[in-house]
Amino acid sequence: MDLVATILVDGLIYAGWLFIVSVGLTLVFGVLNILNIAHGSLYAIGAYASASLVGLYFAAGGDAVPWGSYAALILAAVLVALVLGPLLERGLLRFFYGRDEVLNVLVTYAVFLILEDVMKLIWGVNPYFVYEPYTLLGDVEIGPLFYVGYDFAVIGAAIVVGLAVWLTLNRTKIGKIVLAVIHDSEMSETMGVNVPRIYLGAFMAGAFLAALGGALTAPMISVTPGLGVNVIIVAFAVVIIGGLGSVPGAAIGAVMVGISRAASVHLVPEAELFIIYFVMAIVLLFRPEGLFAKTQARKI
Amino acid sequence: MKSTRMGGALAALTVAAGLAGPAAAQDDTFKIGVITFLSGQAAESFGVPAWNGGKLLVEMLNEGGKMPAPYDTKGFGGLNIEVVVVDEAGGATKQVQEFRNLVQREEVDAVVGYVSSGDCLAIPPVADELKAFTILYDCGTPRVFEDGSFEYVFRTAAHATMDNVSLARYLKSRNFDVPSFAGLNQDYAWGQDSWADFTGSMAQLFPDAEVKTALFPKFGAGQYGTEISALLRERAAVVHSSNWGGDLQGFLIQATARGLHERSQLALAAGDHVIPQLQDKMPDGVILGARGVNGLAAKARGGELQELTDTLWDAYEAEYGVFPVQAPFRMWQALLGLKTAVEKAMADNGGTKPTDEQLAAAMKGLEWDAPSGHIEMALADGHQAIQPNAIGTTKWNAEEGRMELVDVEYFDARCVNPPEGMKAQEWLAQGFPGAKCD
Amino acid sequence: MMRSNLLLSAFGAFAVLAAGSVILPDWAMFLFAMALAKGLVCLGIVGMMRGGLVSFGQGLYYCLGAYTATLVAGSFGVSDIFLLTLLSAGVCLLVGAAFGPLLANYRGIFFAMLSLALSMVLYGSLSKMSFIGGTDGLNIAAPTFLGWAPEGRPLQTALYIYVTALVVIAGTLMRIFFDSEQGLITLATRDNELRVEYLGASVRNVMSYTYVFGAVLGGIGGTIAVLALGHVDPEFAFWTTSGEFVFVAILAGYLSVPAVFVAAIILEMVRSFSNLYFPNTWQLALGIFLLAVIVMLPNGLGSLVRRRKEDAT
Amino acid sequence: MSQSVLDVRDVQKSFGAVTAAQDISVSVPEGAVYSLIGTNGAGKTTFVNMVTGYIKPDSGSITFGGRNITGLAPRQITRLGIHRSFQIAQLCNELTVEENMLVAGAIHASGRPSFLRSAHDARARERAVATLERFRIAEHRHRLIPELSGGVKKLLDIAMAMAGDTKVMLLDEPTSGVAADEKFPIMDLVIEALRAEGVTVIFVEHDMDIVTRYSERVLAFYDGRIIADDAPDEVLSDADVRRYVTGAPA
Repeated sequence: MDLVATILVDGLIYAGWLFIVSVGLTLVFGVLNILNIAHGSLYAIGAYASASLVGLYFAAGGDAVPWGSYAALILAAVLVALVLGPLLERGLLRFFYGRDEVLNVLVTYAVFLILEDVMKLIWGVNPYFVYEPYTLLGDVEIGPLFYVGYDFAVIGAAIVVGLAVWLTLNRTKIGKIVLAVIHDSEMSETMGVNVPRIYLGAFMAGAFLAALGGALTAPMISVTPGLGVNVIIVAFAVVIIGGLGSVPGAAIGAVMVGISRAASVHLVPEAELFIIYFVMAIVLLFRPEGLFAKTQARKI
Repeated sequence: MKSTRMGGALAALTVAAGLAGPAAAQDDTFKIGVITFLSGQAAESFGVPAWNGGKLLVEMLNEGGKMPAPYDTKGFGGLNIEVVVVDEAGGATKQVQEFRNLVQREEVDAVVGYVSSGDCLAIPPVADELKAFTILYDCGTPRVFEDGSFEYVFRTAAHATMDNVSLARYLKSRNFDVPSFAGLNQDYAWGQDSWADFTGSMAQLFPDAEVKTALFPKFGAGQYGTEISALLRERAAVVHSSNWGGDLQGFLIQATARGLHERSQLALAAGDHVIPQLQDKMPDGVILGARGVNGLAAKARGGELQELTDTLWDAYEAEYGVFPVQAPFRMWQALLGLKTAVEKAMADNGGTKPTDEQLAAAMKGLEWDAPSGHIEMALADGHQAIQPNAIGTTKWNAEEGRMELVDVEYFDARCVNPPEGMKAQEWLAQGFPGAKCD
Repeated sequence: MMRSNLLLSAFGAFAVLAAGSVILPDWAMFLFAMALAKGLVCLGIVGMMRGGLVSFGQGLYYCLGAYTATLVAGSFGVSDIFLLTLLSAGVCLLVGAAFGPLLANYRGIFFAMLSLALSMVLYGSLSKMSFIGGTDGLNIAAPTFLGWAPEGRPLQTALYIYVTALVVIAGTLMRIFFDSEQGLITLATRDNELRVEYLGASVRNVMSYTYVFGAVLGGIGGTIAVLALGHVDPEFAFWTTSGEFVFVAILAGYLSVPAVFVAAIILEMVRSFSNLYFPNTWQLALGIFLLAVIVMLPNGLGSLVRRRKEDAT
Repeated sequence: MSQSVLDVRDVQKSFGAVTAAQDISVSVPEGAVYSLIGTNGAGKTTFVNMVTGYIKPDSGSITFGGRNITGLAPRQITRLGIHRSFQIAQLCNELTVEENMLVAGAIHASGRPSFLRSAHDARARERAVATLERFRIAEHRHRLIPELSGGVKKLLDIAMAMAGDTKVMLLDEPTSGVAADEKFPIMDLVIEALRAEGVTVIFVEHDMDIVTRYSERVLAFYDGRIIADDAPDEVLSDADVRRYVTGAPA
């Protein structure tokens, strides 16, 4: 019983993190039809930016109000989105809309390579640490185990992010417009929707979510070069399982991968590396386009 | 015609390739190709500090007289040292290509490099094929000289078996009670081999200890929450990890926040290099090694190597604002070994720049002093070094604001390395025959 | 195009490439050999591109071919390069024939991602198999050529000539395929699957064929690469390896066969020199090069020399 | 009356709540020219799609030359000799007119398409050009598809469908997207070419002048059902047809 509870708690903590890092990827794919490999770089840049910003915050006397460091984390993600979002989308990606999806993957791969070195030029290779926010929330005791309160804050953040994205898409006017663009951008354009602006907005939202993932992760790791490579693979898997472009899909995918991985670590640790591919293979076997894929109409 | 035009393009490329490439080194310079991680995860922990140390040493040698004897002569036997640096990131395929480029295009006189054991396995056959003198300075896998023998390839650092044997011996000699142990290692050859070595050593020294869970999170995973839960539940007396770099730092931050270090004794095979970054976030009482008498353990050792150690230590600290950890020590021992070999070869050949053959002959079975101790090319017919090792326990010195290693145990090279002619795994399985521990 | 012209071009290409064995310095001959071996893999992708699919997982066959050769050489002492090439090609043919019909149901990004997932599964499996070296991989001894066992420069020359011959043969065969009835149907599939189905051809078969060709070429490329390098590791199946193949294919475009190999050589050169001259920012340099190519040559290098309409004349 | 070549019996098809075909039974004699009329959504295209295998009926049977073809894939049905054209011409836009024709030729060349035989060899091209000439579009053969007029695209679409051994041809709105003054010339050309080979023709059409001029028999669709099945004059004067289909005053 206690083992089941542990697996669930561990699985959900991991799922929360997975969801935050993958929801932006699926959103960008849904709207722009671009599978963004540079999502991993944006994650890493978010981590670096938050490490720098939180560092600055404490250097400027933030010790008095340590809670402010959380604001600094989020602010870092906002900054990344504000700077890199327009730069990448307006400056580069918009020239590739309507081109082959796979070609666009290569374009973002090039961006990924470039950003890897740019990060090194800005932040060097030495690690950055920002543990303060990680320990602020104290411990939580569940059965025989201690958890860090921050872990649950990540689950909370994932739920907030998920709800915010879902409500924006389904309950606001702008969201309906975005859904229309996802459905048929040409049609929307003829109906007077400013499609380029929607694209820019969606990409910035995606960049923000990627950076937020990095920013929220930064306190529990050391921020070092090469951070983004591993994230991109798991985020891809989650998004493919859930169905490219589907927000609820990303949530279900994250929970499936999170719980299966936790079960594997506790029960069959040898299989950990495979579990994510295993879940992906099973899902694709029965639902080739992912669990919640948008259906693609055939022409006739 | 498309074929002729593409053919023209091919021909142009061919000619361009023929013309490209700088000229060979002059007779009064000794050109080395250095390969180490400048990007990716290993850059921060190994590649960059190693080359920071290497660059410093090369500058000091080229100036001459900066180092204590016997390293006070200029350059390598009077030859000016010139360096070409290549990034090791990108995999073994790329490294084989770059190696050929260094040797055949850049015409370097020696290659010093390789942190990744995959690269260390891929390079030696090529080095022998090209008859290019090559020093492997860092990588750990014993397979290099156990699976093959090479004429022109030398490894100037002990292989990784030593790290885990030393850990087990430390636990034994300091009378730890180890009814059970568990492990968390990165899921690739390094982590898998380290865990095998550690369990092998423990089976000899603590035959009654129960082996609990062995976790292998993905390399670069970053998130260890689930693994830490599993380790907390297991309540093993000792938790072993050979993680390095960001993976080790992330694991330690998350593990200490959840009190794993209070439930289990942490034993880190290669953990010293994260001390400068973690500082007081590294908990007290962690047992760790530095893959040799490197870093803090070398500084604390004293003895006749103190001057050599201090010279490089102080220069490094002054230049980079941080004390040197294991990686620069291994680079130093490689370069000082190379210097010794070059000068020995020059003494034999009448003072001209040695050929690859002469260098290989000089390097074989060589012994020299480095800040990390006395290095002997004692294994694999004089191609594989053994060196002493040290394990210590962390203790934060709050007054001076720095981490110290206490209860350091120094192990003789022959105590923790297998004897000549015996494979590491056999040596472990047979209970360390021929080990000389004083 | 007339067959005799094609034959003439093939001989010409072989002559130009083979001349490299005399002109090229050692390092460049090796670089060319590797580039040509990888070019074979990319040629397979170009074949699929003609049908409208891009595999992001050709590392699967590159790796499978390399491991097949290494394991056969290691366990049975086979060192003959012809035999090893045949065996790896055969293994990849079987595996490709098994996966081909399955993957042929997918299009666009789904095909790309599924093929990627397959190759990552191989990567993961090999990383776990410590009895065949795990992530560290395995070494393979130098090949022999029908009993002849050269060393040093002759070995490199022999390997280079061998890969050159394979490139010319594979290139010629692929050109014949591209121009054939099946090849034209493939090209039509890229354009309009519905039309092709309603003319009575099976789109799935068309895709399966090109996939299997790609698998075989991937296996041959992997075999030559491992024999040239002397070492294989699971990295052969990693997504970045596959991504590089896709890049070469896109750089080349699907119009011209020789362009594939020119593109492969260019990429190797750019990488090698940027690695040396910008050791700290070579990824940046490579990324900028990639972007520049995609922006300036949207239809690939091949479009410089072979316009669409030329196919018809 | 000659023997029927295509028999559709009691075919039903619904998409969720929408009934697209209800009790459809049709029998088409060999060599006949039938037309299908009805408003948009009446079930004409569904009928064409079911006969050509794009949609599988929920129940009922479709037989062709005595062989049950219900539920076969489009390419299998095509291989048996039932071809079709499309409302929007389905062509390969990156290829020239001649190459499009060569694609059709390659698929229907002797047996399996070859991996070796050039698709562009002299005989194949001769054959392609001959078909193009039959439809009077040979002059456009080196042009790319996007450069062509609507009429030429339609003709090419039909010409490609005629590359095989065609026994039944279903034309889905052959004159839609064609300039008004081109409609009759195109229909003349098409019907003449198809009749010359004894092909059975079924075409979907909105223009009643074309329906009366070219078809022998008319099937009027309404709400998934056939409400009239008779000679053109009879059907067009039928009260239901006037009310639901043509909208002409009663």
